[in-house]
Amino acid sequence: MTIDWPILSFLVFSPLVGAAVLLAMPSQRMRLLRWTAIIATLLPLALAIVLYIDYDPSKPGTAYDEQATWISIPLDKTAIGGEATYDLHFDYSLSLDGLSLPLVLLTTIVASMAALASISIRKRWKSYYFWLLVLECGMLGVFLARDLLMFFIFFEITLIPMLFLVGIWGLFDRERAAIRFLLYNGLGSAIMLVVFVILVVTAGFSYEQTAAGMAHFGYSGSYDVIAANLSDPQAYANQFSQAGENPFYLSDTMQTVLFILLLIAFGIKLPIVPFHTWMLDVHKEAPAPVVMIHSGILLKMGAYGLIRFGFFLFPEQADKCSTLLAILGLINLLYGAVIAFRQTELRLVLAYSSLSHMGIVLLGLSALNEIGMQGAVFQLISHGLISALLFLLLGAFYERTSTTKLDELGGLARTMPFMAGALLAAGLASLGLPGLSGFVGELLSLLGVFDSHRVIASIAVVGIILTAVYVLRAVMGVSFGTMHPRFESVKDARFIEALPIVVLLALVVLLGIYPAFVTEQLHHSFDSMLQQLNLRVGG
Amino acid sequence: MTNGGERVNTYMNQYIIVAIFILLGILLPVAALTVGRLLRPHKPTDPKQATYESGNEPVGEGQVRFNVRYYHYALMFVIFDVETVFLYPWAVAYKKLGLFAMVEMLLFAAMLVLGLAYAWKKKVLTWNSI
Amino acid sequence: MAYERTLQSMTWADAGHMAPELILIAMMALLIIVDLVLPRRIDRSIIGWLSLASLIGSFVSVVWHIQDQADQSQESIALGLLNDNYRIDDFGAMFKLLLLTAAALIALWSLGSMKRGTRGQLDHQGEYYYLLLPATAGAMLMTSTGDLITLYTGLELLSISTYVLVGLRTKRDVALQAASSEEKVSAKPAEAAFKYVVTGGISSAFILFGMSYLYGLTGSTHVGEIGSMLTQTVDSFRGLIYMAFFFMIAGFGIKIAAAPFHAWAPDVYEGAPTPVSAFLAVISKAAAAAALFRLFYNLVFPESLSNGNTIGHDLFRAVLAVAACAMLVGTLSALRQHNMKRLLALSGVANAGYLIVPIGLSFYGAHSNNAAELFFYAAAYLFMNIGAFAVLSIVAGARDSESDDSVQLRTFEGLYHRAPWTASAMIIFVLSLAGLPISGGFFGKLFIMMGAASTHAYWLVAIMAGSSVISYYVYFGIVRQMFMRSSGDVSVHVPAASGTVVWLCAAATLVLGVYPNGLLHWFEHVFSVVNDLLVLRR
Amino acid sequence: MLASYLTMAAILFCIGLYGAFVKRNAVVVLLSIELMLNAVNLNLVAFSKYGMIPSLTGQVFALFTIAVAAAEAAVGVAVLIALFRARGTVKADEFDELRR
Amino acid sequence: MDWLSASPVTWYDALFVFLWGVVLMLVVLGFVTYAIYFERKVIGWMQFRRGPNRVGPFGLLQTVADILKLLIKEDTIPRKADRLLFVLAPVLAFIPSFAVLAVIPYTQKLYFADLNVGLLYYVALSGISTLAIVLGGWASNNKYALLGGMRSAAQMISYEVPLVISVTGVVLMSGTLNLRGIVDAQSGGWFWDWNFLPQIIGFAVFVIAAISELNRTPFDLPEAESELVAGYHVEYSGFRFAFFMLTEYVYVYAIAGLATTLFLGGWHAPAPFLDFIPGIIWFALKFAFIVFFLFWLRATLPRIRIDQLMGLGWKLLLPLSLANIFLTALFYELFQR
Repeated sequence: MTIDWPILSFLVFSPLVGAAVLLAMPSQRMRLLRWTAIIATLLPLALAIVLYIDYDPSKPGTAYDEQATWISIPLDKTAIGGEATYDLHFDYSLSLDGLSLPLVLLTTIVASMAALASISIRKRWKSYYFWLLVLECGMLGVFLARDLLMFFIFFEITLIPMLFLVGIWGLFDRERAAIRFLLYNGLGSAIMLVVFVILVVTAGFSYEQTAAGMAHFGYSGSYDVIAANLSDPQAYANQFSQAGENPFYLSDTMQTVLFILLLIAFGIKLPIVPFHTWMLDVHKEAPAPVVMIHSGILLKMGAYGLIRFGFFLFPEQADKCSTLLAILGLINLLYGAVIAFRQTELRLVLAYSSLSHMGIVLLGLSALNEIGMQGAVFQLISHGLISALLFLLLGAFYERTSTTKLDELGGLARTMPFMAGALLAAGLASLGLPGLSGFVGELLSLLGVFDSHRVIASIAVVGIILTAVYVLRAVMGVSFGTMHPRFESVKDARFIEALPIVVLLALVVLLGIYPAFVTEQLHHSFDSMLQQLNLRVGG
Repeated sequence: MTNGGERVNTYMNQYIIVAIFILLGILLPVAALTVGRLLRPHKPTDPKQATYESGNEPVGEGQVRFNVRYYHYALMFVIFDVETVFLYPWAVAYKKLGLFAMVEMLLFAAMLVLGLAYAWKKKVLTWNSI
Repeated sequence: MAYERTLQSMTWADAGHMAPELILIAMMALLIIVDLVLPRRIDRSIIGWLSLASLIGSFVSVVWHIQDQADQSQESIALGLLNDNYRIDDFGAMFKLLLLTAAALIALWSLGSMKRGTRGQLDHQGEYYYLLLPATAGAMLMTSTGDLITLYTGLELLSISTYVLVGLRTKRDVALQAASSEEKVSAKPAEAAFKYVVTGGISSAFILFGMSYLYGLTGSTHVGEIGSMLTQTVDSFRGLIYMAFFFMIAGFGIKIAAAPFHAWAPDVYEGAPTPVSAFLAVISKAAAAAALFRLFYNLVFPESLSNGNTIGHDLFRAVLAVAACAMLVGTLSALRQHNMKRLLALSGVANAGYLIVPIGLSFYGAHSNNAAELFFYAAAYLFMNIGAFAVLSIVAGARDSESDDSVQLRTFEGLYHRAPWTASAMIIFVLSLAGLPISGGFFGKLFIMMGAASTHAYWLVAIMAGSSVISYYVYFGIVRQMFMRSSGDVSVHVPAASGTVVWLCAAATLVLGVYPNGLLHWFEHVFSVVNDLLVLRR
Repeated sequence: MLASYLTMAAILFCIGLYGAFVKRNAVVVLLSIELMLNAVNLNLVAFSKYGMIPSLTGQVFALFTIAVAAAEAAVGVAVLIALFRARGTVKADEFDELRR
Repeated sequence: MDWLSASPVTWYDALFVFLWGVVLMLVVLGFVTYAIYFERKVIGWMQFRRGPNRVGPFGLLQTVADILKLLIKEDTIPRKADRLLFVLAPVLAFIPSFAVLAVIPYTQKLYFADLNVGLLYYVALSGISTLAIVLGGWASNNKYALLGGMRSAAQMISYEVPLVISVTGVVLMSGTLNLRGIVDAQSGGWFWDWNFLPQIIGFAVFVIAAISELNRTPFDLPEAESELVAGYHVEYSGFRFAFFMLTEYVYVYAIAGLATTLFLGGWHAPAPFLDFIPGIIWFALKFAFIVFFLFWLRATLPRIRIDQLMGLGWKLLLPLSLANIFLTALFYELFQR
């Protein structure tokens, strides 16, 4: 089936339609606003499902590729002589491949679930849902954009809604959390922007002879052009010049610098350990549905960017740094696990667990082989679902008990059997119980790493064990043990709460028993990159 | 006046005359006052050296704060006096310049007259007290 | 090489070409008379509307000129009036459009925020409106000069008019003055004006001092001639040439309020009536930047091309250093600022840094659209800054407690609850100022960064990005006040004219952010470096 | 000859600059600025006679400078008068109301 | 005389000019001495008095005696005065008054400096005297003196503007600022070729403004005894006071010379057939007439009020003088082009 209408644009901007409708509504009608928002998130979900079903990995990319000239500025020609045409080119370019597809689906799912879970929001519903939908638009754009500028813009677009969502609807110290979020991520995206700008004016430069004998020069922000130029030894970017008369040359050192800058930029988002403090604040202060999105999707954007721009564009440099990456991943994994073990608050346990799991992603990536990469991406998806589920539950508990302290919570399985059960299941998935999605991601990642960094992989296993310990400690502590008397009367989940729980849980199980659901799609995306790598490193 | 260099020199020489006149202007008072010093008596007393105030004891500072109006006039003067810097060269060259130059100068003067009218209307030109 | 200036008088045709400026000046004269003749009781808004109309008229005549040129020939030819003292070319025309837009917006907004009977009303309403015109004309003059004398004249016409504008008192100032029981009464506008006069005077002196050396070395004040002469004399007078240009950079730095020459800006902006602050922030900066651009392009660039001489490169680097300094100092010092006007002034300092980056970037095959970068950023800055100032005046206008000077950051407290639409517009301006997409400010910065990167000034790219990030904190403070604080008690009344300006600016900022192509395409279509920027004597 | 003019002008300029920054009396500050502008005029006129390429332009420039400087001084004094009326002093370091 | 036209200038040349300068100075001093005498006589005569008639024949030595008196009179400087400025002021007042005389031409041959910007030079230098008067008023540290000084400064700057603008018409007609050139441009044989008729408005403004610049009646407010005791020189005595006085009369000389040059055709005879009489005589006659005119006014007109004075200057003379320029230019465009 071929879809000949711009489905990707529809997908990306459909949340905005909902947002626009919301704006027109009276701000006091809470139910109306809520249902509109939920429906608005279902729209992209439906589109994403259609895409997922329709996408055929055997002929990647061709069907879903939307391009239009967005910005095309003619550079001044009289200054140079007027024999050629020059322009600066940024495209409106959306494209789908095996890497983005699962993430898009994940985004739509988690966003819908978050919208459903937003019943705990008590004030200013209109703005809340508005920003939520804008956020979704930004996230979808990030995964689909195939132009550097587009990517950057969507990346930035996610900042503003998050700023408001954390800053207005968060807990007590919300403003501080919001500003830290903004500053850290702003720093990350600024670094990213620097790299992108440099890429556009070097690797983005291309030269072609047009039909009429006129030459055409231009800078392009297109991902494909840049990727092609970087991998093409004949391109300007790779032409070393003695006297520096080639302004487009990107030296090896420069490329490494760019890769490391990208690592930092996306590492802040991911987050990699020294840059993770902002993320704890957000986890601690933001309202539960926002944390679902944050932990479930926003962190994945970092990993996605790292893969797409770091690994795909600079495979050689990634290879050079792979040990460093692996060590970073290991540190993330162990540090997160150890600190999580010592936390007394469920929120923070889960926050550090996110950190720890992102370490696994990094480890998988550092393997630089197909299995490791697949593991990493699978881990992204799986953790997206699991952490969304965990924070959803956390929010539900918090709403009922007004606390997330481990020593105050306890024995909730008695009054809330359904939710406690779900929590247990999610916890088990998180610690990597076979049959649930977490297991597949961790297994594949570690298998990949074993191929390239044996020692590190061995140590990582320790981290996995630690994970099991802290997750069980937390989950058991909440569900079983002695119950505080004031929790006697709390009620179990309502339908509207149970729905997302069930959906997410089902997906976790589905991925656990049928991982090919994702890996099938991923398969083709990594091919070209690994080929490239082998070509350059091996040859 | 045979060549340019000499003309320039003659031109400069006229200023030597001016300088001599200024010198004379300085010399006369200096000489006269010096001569006067030899001739006149010098017997200062306190009452003689007191500030004159119609025979009364001087009250307060002698350098009293004067009306701000004087500044207004100074401002007006600065503006209009500088106008002449442009008027004179224009007038000298007028016969070579033609009608448009007149229009230009008319505009220039009109601006200034506008300023004058403004000051007039804002009662800057009206003198009251002191 | 010395040439005798032939006496060249102005002709009617020349007057036609100078119509945009002449309209403004003539209307100013007319309005002065109208103001003098009208009885006191009549509201001076009429003068405001008339001066708005003349700004629009001037705008139309510039557009007409561009169109006329386009009709006549494929490549528009620049005209040099009065011995090339005055250049009618597309570079100038474009910037004139920008300046006139800004001035018109400011005039319109003033009609709302300084309405008779409000606390924003000026003591001298008539003067305010008709002084906007010569100030704008001076700025326009600066953008199309081919000669140092003309440049200086334009600069001073702008400066002197703004000195007066800064010193105008509003009813609020008078009320504050009456209310304060201290011996020293409030004199903020006058104080600001005095500070501006002093710094402005110093800056003119610097610029002139630099110019005088350039004249001495080349025997001409015509920029094209100086440029070509400099390449010849450069070896023998290195020191003097450096000195001349450093003085000029410093002088223009003061005018543009780029750090380290920015110390006056917060004080002056704070004391001046808010629309005047916006005028200084936008029009003065843009005009000075355009003038500096043309100057550098004509004077320094030819020299930097010739091999072996490095003065040009050093000077470009000096401009970049000032730019970098301005960005960093502006943002860093804005961090601790709680007074909105001062905050916007410091943000203006940072933006001045961005604005002058294209001037310092070298110009070669791989990077040739410095002018477009400058123009686009100036346009984006215009809308976001005027918008932000207009919102500030609306918010401050709502507050009438007499002991408070009402431009503190906390005035914005809970603005979203009091005036959601205004707050939303402010969000757009703040995003644009911070350089976040999708806004004109973002693209402006992006293009400048691209320019810097393509000339391999990576350090500058890093500073630009870094200062943007720091500025997030600054601007977040405003957002925090507006959206995350509970409602303030004072209701906000949005005057129709001010509201219109806010929304026009917001819309323009968004349009520049979503579709920057339009403006840039147009600019590149009309403008060509050789014809419109180089002042060659024919 | 030229060098002495230039030196003189530079000295005047520096004195003016010093005065503009250091002097406490606002009138003196304005005077200092005028001094700087006059230093420029001296430069211009000297260059127009003894410069690399002597030309009349320098004198024309000086005329413009004088006129504009006069206007600037007029506005400066006017502003100072307004300030004096409000504050009752011309001491520049007592103009400290802003930034408080 | 074609002074110093040879170059380079030798010390001998300079000494020569210097000596001629001294001669001029003596002439001027003589003029001042007898102008004062003459003034008193004229006024006396107009008021049916005799004027000075005791010292010397017909009282001719009266002024000499007055000067001698001033010379040997004790010179007091008030304790609170700013000594340096106090001493400087009269000197500063006198220097420009004498220096302006350098540019006034007496005949085709008899002149001192032949500046091509002579008129501008005159205007520029004469402005300095204002400064001296303010200085004197300020340095005295006396309320009367200060107010008198400020008043006279206000008056002088107010009338300087119409004065300099009123002569622009003359400049326009002759196309030069050189005073000899201006006189030459008035040659035509008949007196109606002189500037005063074509430039009648300019001439009127010039005369009025000039009288005011001279601080003479009816514009002698700075020295209005009844209001200000004595004006800016209230604290001055002896020869310092004499120098202020001297300055005033030297300016009378200068203005009379200037008016003759600018408007009355300088050394030209009023009719061609009178050309046989030497130019110097004509010059002297015209000069004397103007001087007499000044004295005549003093005897005839009352002093006007200060508000009237300032109003007259700014509201009438200034617009009138500006209009005069453009009328002249327009006339030139219409009829002479």
